[in-house]
Amino acid sequence: MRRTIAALAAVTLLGLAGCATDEPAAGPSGSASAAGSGTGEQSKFFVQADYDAELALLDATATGPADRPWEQVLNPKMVETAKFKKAGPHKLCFSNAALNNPWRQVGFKTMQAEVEAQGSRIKEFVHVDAEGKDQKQIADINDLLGKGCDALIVSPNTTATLTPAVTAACKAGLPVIVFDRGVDTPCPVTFINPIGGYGFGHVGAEFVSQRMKPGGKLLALRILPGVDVLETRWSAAKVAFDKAGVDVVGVEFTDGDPAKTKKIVNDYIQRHGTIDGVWMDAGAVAVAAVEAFQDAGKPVPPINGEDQLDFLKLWKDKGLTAIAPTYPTYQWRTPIIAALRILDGQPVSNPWKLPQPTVTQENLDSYLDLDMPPLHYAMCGCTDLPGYPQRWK
Amino acid sequence: MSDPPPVPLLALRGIGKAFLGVRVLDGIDLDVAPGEVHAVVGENGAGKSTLMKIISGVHVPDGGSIEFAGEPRAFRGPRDAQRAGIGMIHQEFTLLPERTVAENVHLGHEPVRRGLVDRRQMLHHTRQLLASIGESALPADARVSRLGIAQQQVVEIAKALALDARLLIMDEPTAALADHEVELLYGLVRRLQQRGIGLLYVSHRLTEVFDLSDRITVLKDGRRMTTLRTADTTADELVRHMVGRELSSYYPDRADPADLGPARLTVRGGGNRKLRDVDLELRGGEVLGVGGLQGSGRSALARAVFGAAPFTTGEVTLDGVPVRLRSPRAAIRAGVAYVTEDRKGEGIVARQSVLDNALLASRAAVAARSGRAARATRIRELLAAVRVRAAGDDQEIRFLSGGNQQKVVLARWLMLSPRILLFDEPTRGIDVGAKSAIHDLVRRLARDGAAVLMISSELPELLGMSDRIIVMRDGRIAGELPAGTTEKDVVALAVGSVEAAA
Amino acid sequence: MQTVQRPPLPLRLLRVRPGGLVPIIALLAVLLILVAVRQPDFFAPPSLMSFLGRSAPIILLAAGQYFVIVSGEFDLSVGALVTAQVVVAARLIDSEPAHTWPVVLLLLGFGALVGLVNGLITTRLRVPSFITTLGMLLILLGAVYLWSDGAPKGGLSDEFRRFGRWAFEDVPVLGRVPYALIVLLAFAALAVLVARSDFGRTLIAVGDNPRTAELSGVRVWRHRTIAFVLSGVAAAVAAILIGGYSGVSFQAGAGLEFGAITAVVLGGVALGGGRGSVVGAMLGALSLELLFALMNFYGVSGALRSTVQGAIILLAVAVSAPRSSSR
Amino acid sequence: MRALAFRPTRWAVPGVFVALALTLAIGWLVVLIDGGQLFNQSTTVSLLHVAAGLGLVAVGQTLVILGGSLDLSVAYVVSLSTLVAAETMNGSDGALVPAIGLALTVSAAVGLFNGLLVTRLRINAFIATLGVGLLLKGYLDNGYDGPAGATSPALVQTLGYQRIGPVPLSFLLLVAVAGVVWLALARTRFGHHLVAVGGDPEVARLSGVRNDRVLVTAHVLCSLCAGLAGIYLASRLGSGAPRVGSEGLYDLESIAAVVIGGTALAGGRGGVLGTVGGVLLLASIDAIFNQLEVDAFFKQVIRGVVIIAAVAVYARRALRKGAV
Repeated sequence: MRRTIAALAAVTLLGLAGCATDEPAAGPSGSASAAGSGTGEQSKFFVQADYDAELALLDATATGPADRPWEQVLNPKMVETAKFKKAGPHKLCFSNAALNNPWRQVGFKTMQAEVEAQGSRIKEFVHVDAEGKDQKQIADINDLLGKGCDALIVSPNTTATLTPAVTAACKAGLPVIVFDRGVDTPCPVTFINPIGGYGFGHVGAEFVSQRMKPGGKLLALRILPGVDVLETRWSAAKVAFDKAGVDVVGVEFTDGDPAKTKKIVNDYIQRHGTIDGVWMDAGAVAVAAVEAFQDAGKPVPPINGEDQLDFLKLWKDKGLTAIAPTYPTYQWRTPIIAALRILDGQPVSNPWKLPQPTVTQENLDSYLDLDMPPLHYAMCGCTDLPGYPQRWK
Repeated sequence: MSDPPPVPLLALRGIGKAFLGVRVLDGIDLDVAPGEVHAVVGENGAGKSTLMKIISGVHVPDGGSIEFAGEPRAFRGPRDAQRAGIGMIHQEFTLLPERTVAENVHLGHEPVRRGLVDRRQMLHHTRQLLASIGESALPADARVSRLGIAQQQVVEIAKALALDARLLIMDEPTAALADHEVELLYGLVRRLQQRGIGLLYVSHRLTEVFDLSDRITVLKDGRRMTTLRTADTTADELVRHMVGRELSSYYPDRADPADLGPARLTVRGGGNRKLRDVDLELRGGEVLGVGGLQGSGRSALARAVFGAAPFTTGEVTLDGVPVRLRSPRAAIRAGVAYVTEDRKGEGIVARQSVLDNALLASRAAVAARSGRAARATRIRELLAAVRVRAAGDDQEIRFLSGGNQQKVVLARWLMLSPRILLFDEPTRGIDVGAKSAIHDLVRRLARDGAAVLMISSELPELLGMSDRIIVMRDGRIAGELPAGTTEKDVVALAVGSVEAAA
Repeated sequence: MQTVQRPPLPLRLLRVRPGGLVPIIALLAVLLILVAVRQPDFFAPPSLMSFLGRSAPIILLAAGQYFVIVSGEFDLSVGALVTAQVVVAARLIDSEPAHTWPVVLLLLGFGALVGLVNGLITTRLRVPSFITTLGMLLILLGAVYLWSDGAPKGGLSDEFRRFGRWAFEDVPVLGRVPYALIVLLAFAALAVLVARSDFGRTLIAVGDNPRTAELSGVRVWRHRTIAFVLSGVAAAVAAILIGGYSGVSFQAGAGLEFGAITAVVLGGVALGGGRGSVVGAMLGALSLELLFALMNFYGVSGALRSTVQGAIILLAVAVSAPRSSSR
Repeated sequence: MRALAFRPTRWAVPGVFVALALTLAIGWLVVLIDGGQLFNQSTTVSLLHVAAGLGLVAVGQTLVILGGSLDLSVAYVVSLSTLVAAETMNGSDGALVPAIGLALTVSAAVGLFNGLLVTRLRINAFIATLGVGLLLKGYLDNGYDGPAGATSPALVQTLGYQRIGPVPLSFLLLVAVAGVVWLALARTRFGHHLVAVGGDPEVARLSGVRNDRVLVTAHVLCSLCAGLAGIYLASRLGSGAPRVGSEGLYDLESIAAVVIGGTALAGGRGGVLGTVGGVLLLASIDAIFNQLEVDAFFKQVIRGVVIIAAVAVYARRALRKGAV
């Protein structure tokens, strides 16, 4: 409640100040500097156990076809699904959090291709886009329950807030498959996602903190607050930085806006003379960050991006010191596969942990495909799917 | 001066008021007895409306005392005055077209039962009110936008009476009414009188004043000239008190018929929603006065010629050339200028500088090819010529006095050296000094060959300025009078003695 | 004209007149001082140049928005327009240098067209511009996402990006002068000329009192429509610079409409029209950008920025424009 | 003709309901052809849930717009309210009542602040509420990095998911609130005065209305409605969500719903019935396109067109009335 009172105070204070002085401008910024510089207190999303588990998974070996990572599983824990056995062809329903960024676009195209690849086994595939609105996705799920789906696939918009709806879906008796982001309930038959945020954040942070000069200044660029996938990435990176004693001079939110990113980086170069390392919780604005250094005539410090082709290309052309942990889009294939297995009554692993490859200097060339559009994700695992490559162009 | 009645309903003593340092009212005394109709007359700018607004609590006086129903009062807002029992009918309607009659009548004091507005009571009371003023035909639950002007005026009156007012102020109540509608108002006023309600009746129309009032107070330049018993006075005496003939000598000499040019503007069978078969000829060098009551079609005539509300029938020629002036822009480019009646709403651009205001029309209507430097010097000359007083031509015009604002508007048109000038109440709300200056200007323009059409409800001005006078009534030209005609002739034509008697 | 009690020039300059430049210049000065305290080398030519260069788009948008607002309207569609333009450009150019110039021209035309539509719907169909441009915002974003299936396609050629990204190297004294800055200066000069022109002056009159303007021969609807077109073109230029500066993305124009309106209001232009100067509007935009840079320098957490922005707006407006009505 | 001419305003059915009926009819047909079923239980429920959230905000927005003002801060008030409610409840039913009370109080306070900025400081409503919105946004971004608190289970079960037949409790809440506001507009002094202030402030003043007081009240009520929407969303989401308001575009969508409902943006004309119609129209478009699995982006285009078209139609009507 302190927060609320603070809010009231702030609002009224600013109100009074409205006819008085410049104070409020100073007020918030003062209190903010704590959050602004240094890594600040650990995110409340941080769960030590999960962290340890994920880091362990990084070195685990996957079971399943080596050439089909989307079917592989790390440390499988099989669950019975006989009760869901059902004669095909099936009607699969998918409640999608949003389609508002390239990652989800590539992923969804991959999923559609997978559905196509399954051919006659799927008689209908219903897709509903929640447009990034929690309340709409809740309504969507409820809506889908009335459509006689054989299985429900959910990619939640927000973990906590979608939990009630997913629980309700489980109660409805049809197999529920959650992927990408999780929910705070064990009721889904399986939760599919790659190793996850801690792994992503850790790999990037480790690399950058090792390669940057000791005692150097590091700038952390984040997309948004409050998205658990991103939160875990950051909290893992935090641990790594604190361990390595890296001086994190700033943690800024870019809203995934390249212009904003360049301005921020530019100002930080201004303010600190030099930035020796850049860590980011998603690749969307990696290119912009690199450009900021180039435009400022500074060497590009060790940096991490993601498996988006524009970054990989820049990396190769400019010979950056970089790494690209990934959050593979091939995970969008898995829910379809899982759904069909469940409807066949075959056991599936829950959680279904997918391997999470990292693009490094060594394997860079194997992922860099110059024929695909710049915002395409190398880790789509879609080369064998119908309609490749046009569908993704 | 007549002795005040025994128990005055309203007693004003030494009321004074100044706006931005300009004295508009000075030491006004006034009494109204219950059941009395007390007329207040005076030229425009004499301070009538201000006085009424003070009594109804809209303005707070700088000095003097208000006593209402025996107790001293200091109204802090319209609300107070209404609660005290003073109703006011403003010059412009104060009705919401989207709301019903009942809602309008009770706005600000809706009857409430158990926390809710009591619609039934509201309708009932409204019907009572309407009935009490003999208007039971008017539907209390009709939307005001569906009513005619006359009916709306009735609603205004009902609204003013709703808080069972004991004193009712009517500021130009007939201003918006067509002649036949005025009749209805007469009846109303008499009925109110019988109910012992005191009335303050402000009007330009002497006929009305004499028909209705018991006593008449004359204001001039913010002072009370006199108060007379209607029975004991005559129109001539009244007019003398109002204007004082001496002013007429100030008017510039008329044009010599010899040097009047050919017809510059002719209208044949012109008509539109507000005008019918208007035939008109305006010659270069002459000032054609247009008389008539408000709403008689005077302004409509000017607007029709200027293309703001164009003629839908008939033809117009300029200097013999047939023209169709469908928009102000077209008219301006054809050499027509129009000085509007509502200076604040249609004449000036309040927050812009004197210079921008003066250049508005030139910038809008004619290409700047003339060379902007040349234009700048020219406008400065003109502003000087019309003697605008301002703290520099970059001063915002809203800070200027009405007279100076009007001069700037004039300069705006002079920039275009128009062939035809239409003046609509050019000296309304302007101090005497500026008035005569503007009169001189108008005449000078005519001498330089322009054709001037001047609308005025100030008879002395109309008579003093015009070479010829046409009088409008109900959208028609009721008749034409030569220079040197009398006020009576004009009024007779304006009110249409025939109908007035009926 | 007789001039009465006219104060000497310096005094007149100091006189705080609503819509005047004094408040915004004061605000700008305060911000500059704060920067100087924290980040003296900000004023070193290179960094100053790059700052001005990157601020060019929002300044241009503010200039465009000025014309719309001073005529008594709103343009909420500029942000969406910028996004649309950048994405369209990327897809049409598709990293093909030869397409650069045709596409640039096309963008300018597209911007003008959108402005024209906004203007005509507002003036002819009498739809409040708030609604018109809000609808246009939804339409543009929806359409462009639809057209590119949700992810920007193709790419911008280096020729295209040059405008927003490259600079004239080793200019004496200044060091690097971004092309964006040149573009800005050119268009700013243009904007000032337009604002000073007969059109510009009468446009303010339209915003102040349309009736008077109409009766003085101004074609009000035409003026307002042109204002929208100007805003559209400004958005096009801004889009070219932004696309150049940071490449293609759907975030390119996010929130710029409110940024521009805020800047204009900071610059002392009255919402509802009839008051303010284009210079003020552009200075307003500059202060806003400076404010954000300042917050980076002082390490204000990204999250708190909007609070500071909100406070500044409310303060500035409460202080400088106490006359604006509640409409 | 005369009889018709004198038909009191409040009986007139807002045109939006005609549009709504048409949309539903056409939508039903198209969906049917597409092999779906528009009016099945679950779809209807979803539709009404979506309507409930937006509706509560829009009903409040109607009040300020009627008064000639505007509120762009509602989206953040919604988010704030979800957090205040959820954090106070903290998962226990015990704190239910105080939590709701507190959430509404906070919302009302914001409304009061808005109102004072608009009336006392005479700041243009657009910029004032935009500024306040930014203040709140900063506070939320800074103070929260994700959903916080937990809504009391009781509330989740009732307001969040309970329904009577196809009608969710939350929609009944909307109906109730709309009813109250309708009553307030039609049958209270405040309502009459508000419409007057929106229609013509000068006339209102001359008629003895206290304009400022009325406008401030309107702003407080508007924020209260937003707060209520927040409480509903908290019960729907099971926790407080710092970005639910802005993600939901409640600021612009509520204004859109209001104007589609026939309320004039300039104030003085319109009503809450139309707004509810507008909300249902937007929600129906949502539902229909969901059924047809039409691309969300296309839907957005349609929305834009609908908004402009609707207002254009009303503008035409107003024009014709003026001509008569």
